[in-house]
Amino acid sequence: MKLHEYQSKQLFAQHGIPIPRGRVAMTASEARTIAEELGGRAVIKAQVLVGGRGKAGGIRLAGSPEEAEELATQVLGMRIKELPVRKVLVDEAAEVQTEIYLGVTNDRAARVPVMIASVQGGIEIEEVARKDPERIVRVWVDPFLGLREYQARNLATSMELPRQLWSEFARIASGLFKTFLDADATLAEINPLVITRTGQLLALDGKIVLDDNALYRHPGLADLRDVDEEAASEREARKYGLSYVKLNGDIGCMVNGAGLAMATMDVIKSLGGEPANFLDVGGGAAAEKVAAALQIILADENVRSILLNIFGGITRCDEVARGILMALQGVRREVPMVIRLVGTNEEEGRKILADADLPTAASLNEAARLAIAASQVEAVR
Amino acid sequence: MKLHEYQSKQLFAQHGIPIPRGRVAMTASEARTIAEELGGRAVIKAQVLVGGRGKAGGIRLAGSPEEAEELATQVLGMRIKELPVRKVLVDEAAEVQTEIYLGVTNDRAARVPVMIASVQGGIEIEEVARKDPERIVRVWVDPFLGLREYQARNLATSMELPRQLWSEFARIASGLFKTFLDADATLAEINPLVITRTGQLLALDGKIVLDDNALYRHPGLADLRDVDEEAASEREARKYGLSYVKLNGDIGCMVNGAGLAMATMDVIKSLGGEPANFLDVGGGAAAEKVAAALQIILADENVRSILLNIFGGITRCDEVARGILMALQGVRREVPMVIRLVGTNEEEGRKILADADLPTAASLNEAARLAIAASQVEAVR
Amino acid sequence: MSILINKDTRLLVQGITGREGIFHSAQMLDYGTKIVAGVTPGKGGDWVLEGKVPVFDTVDQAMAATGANCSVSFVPARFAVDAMLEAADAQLPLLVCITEGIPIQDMIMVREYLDRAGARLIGPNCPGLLTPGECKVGIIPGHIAEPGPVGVVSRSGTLTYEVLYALQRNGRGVSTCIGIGGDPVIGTTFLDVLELFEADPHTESVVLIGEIGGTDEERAAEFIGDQMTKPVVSFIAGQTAPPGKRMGHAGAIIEGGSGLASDKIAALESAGVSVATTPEAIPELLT
Amino acid sequence: MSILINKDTRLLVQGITGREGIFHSAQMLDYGTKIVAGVTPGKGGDWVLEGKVPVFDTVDQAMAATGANCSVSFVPARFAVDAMLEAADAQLPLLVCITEGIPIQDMIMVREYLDRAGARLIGPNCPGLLTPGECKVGIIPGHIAEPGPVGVVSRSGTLTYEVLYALQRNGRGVSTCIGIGGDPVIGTTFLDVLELFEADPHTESVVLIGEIGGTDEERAAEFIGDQMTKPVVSFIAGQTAPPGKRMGHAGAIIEGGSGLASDKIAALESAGVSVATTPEAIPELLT
Repeated sequence: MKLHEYQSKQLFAQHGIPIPRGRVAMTASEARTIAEELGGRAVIKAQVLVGGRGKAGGIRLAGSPEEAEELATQVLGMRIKELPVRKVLVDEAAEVQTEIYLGVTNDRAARVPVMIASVQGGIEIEEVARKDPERIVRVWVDPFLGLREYQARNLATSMELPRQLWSEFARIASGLFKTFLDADATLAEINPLVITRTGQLLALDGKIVLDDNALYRHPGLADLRDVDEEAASEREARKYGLSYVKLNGDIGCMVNGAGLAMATMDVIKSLGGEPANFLDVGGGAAAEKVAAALQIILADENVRSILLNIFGGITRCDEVARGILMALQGVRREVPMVIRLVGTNEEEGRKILADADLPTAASLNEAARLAIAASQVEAVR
Repeated sequence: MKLHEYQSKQLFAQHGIPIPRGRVAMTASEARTIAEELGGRAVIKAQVLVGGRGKAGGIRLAGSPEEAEELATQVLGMRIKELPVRKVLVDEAAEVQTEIYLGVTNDRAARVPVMIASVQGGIEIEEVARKDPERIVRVWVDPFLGLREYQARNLATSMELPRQLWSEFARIASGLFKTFLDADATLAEINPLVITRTGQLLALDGKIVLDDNALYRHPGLADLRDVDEEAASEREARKYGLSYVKLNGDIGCMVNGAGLAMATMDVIKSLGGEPANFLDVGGGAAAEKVAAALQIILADENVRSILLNIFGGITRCDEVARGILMALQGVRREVPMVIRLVGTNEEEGRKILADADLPTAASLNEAARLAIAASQVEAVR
Repeated sequence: MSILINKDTRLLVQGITGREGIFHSAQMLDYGTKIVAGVTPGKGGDWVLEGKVPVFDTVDQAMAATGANCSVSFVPARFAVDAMLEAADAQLPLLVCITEGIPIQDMIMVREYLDRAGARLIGPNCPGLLTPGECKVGIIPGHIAEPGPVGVVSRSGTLTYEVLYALQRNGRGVSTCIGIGGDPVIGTTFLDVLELFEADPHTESVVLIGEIGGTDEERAAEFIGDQMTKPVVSFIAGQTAPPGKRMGHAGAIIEGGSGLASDKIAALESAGVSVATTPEAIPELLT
Repeated sequence: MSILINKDTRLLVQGITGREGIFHSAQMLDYGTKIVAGVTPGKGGDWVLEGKVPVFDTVDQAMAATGANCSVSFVPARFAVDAMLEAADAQLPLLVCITEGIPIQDMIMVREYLDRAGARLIGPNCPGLLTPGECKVGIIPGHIAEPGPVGVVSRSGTLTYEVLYALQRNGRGVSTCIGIGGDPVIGTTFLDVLELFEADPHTESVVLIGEIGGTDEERAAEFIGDQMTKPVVSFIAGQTAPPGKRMGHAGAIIEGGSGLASDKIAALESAGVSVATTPEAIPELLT
């Protein structure tokens, strides 16, 4: 789960990291009030959970409260990568001298958190990593010991930060690591961490991604979820514990297991079709989950055929079959469906479907071919 | 640093461990008031930092507030192992069914904390350990992971606790381990942890010993030190960072290093003398430390001679020599002194002493012999 | 004719009395797996599966009574960490954790502890192991594989079944199939399993089923190129997944340029691995 | 003719600009120890000891510039943990920590980390090492020992000097003297050092100086009885210490019946060790 910039910065501040003065506004007149409080000059920043806000014009500098109101009106009217901007952060404008990148994530190969820093902050860190890898410095952190002061000092000296900033930098790095650890984050980054003209360090922008599996022990953080930022279908999917990503094709997919779901999409594409979505009904999928998944797929107007690919392990085929029948009660039936059901209790599952006149395909390739053919027939109609 | 029973139990309570209702009283009338609050019946417990209170009559059961006052008067008038009783804890009396021992300390060999439990609580755990070792169960705890629930369950099943007590026992064990870890303790024990007639678990008595080296990061705990419980000389020694233990002999010792100090005492004893004290002036002992140490030794009326054994490593012999001269200014000089000074800067040190007409001994055995002889001469005078 | 599990495996099931635990224990028992004990705290003394399997309160007690040499856990995510630590502490050499939804930081901690304890973990969030004809530990459907010389290792769950099914239909037998799980931090990696297959005299070739995210496939490719003598065939899921979109598995996020299917396929192919375009194309690539 | 340190030791001093650090660095330099670098954060770029030793801000920088192979730390207790971790992280194989007053829980953590990093620690709260005539790392006075065949290992500080002094006056030379420190949790134990002395062709006999508390002497006795071929002579301090009274060293508390001098002496004697009644009696027990 991603946090907004303003939410991330609030967590930073709770861990002693200096952030600019500022607040979130839902309306342009609120933005004006905040700009007045800040003394006139202010930065208006769109709060959306996608990258590329700056390029899209979602970050603007206002010289006065009036201008702040005007710019906020513009930004609040924007869509960035299809997401409508519903909130802006109104921050005090900083006089920036240097932009640093500072982030923590897990190094999967080393199986410990890694803190990454670069004096080339402000732009995409991946860009720097590719073009100028020696400008990126990193320290691996023992999760039990936490980030030690010498490690922060090693980062500071490697980046050639001025000596008088070392202890404040160490404090911020330590705060960022604690933020990461305490929140069960998978990413916590300050970008840019700026050195201001007056020589202060300040976290101008930031991002936190939380580990969804750990949200249960952070009820306060779970509450920060911005449901406005999700497509209705994805919100509905989450409610049923389904993993759903809408795509642009016309063949709806329902598969159990992320790997098989991706493989099913790969097969559809390799045979010339276009998947309408990724949908993993998960392990142990009960009938009602399958029903909810079907509803979500059918709600997508682009879907012209549906491929159900269920290979039963934890998920029992008989349950899946019952779920399909349950879901089909009382919904539009115009969309043709190709069902593939193999694995635990497959006999029972197939029998249930056969009894309801729903035939099943034997192989994945065959199922994909049938689904593609059906979608083309539908498209012609 | 040892904590009193009442202080230990307050820390337990802060970590969710159930303790009896009760408070500390400095006077017998306070004890009466507390007994009244508790409903009449109460246990009066001497708060002194030595073992064997029970045997010495320092723990008494009162049936009424009047009796509580009377017994408190008696207990507050006692000395237990020479320590005057200045406080009593007045606790609600519990109906005890079973007495359990539960403690955490560091296993030096395994280099991790170990939690020890026994259903033979209430008496000396060492006794049980010697006579009935299989009645003692233990789990080693990873300091990073903390005490896990399965470990508490393993203790509970090994002790054959009733199943319905497992989760409460696990909660208490976890609280005790957290107390140990959070306080930087070297020992935290509940003895007895009782099962009451009504089937509740209750920490009736407890003891915590803190790691002196870690007190700097626990200012709140450091404040719990009961200076009344220390001999004036030991308090004075602590002020100067000296390690001093008063003993019953007549040869005062000042040595740098605990090992050498013990060896010096061993040598004195092996030659027929009796050390008056253990005193380690420590590494890096400066002149003023040495001066303070001399003052403390000279304050002991039993001391008939003094053996200074300084082997210079971190401690420089010239500093020691200056400390001796400084200390000797303005104090009684009647007690003869044998000085042995070897190691770093020994030439300068000896020269300083020689200039002040203080001769030095070459070997430890010789120094000990001279000190013993001098004490016998003094004793005859 | 297998690695890690065989007919001598004495299995302990953690969380045996739960819904999934009891269902899959019955399936394992049917397959012929020797389930010697179950553990559910508070249910010690019960007998389950028609009185065939005793239940204990703790792994220690179960070990003392039955001498299990492998454990499989169906314990819910919030208790799964404790279950793994308890099994490792009780000296079980091989742990299989089916449970999904364990936080990454917990797994970092568990993995560190197990490494020190010398216990091998398969999973978490994995389907377990299957040595066809001998032993099934976990949830891989038993009827979709026959004994034979092909080793199968996979990060995915159901995609593994798909491949097993395809092998079966093509008359290819399997030595052992291992689902290692798709989480960011797992116990046993591709590399570890490839080493075991390379050393197993009864495994003649290996099928490796990867997916987008992480760099495990790349490290496996390095090992295959440098040290493996047996042929390896592969399939990588997620070739058509849009970058940056989360596809369900915590491990299957495309992270900042690395973890792409194309990178993995290139690495594998340059190590001499035949990479199939669909799972069902795997059998025909096996020599 | 030594273990752990010799004339090829390239020493890095952590906390070199502090009062004790600079004093003892001068003494080590005088003795002939090759001090190649000092580290004090914030003092990088300075030169100390008459311009002979460069100071760096971090151990990493010092290592990159000088290739040290041993570090000694005089850093105050509150920063000593970081100093040890930093040195281990920078791949220094041998750390010596003179600092006293480090909390036990911190040392448990450090020890665990160093074991994993593969770094050997001597100390903390120890006087360090001396290979007479070659190298001195720490604070053992150099002039009280000559080169020779006797290995010395001790938990104590100044008591060690006492024994060295007695050996010198008796014309006995020392291969290497190691003060391992008396804290409850230390890096290198008696056992570790005895193994090194047993393997060192130039050490012919060993002096072991123990004290009350813990069970390190008992474990050393076991090793001596089972595996050592070289003669061992010992002295145990605290034979007359009253039980239960704390005698300054955190390690020297008599804990619940174990840790008594009498137990240690009995264990050592039954392993064939001659135990001296006073430190000055040690040389005459050496064969």
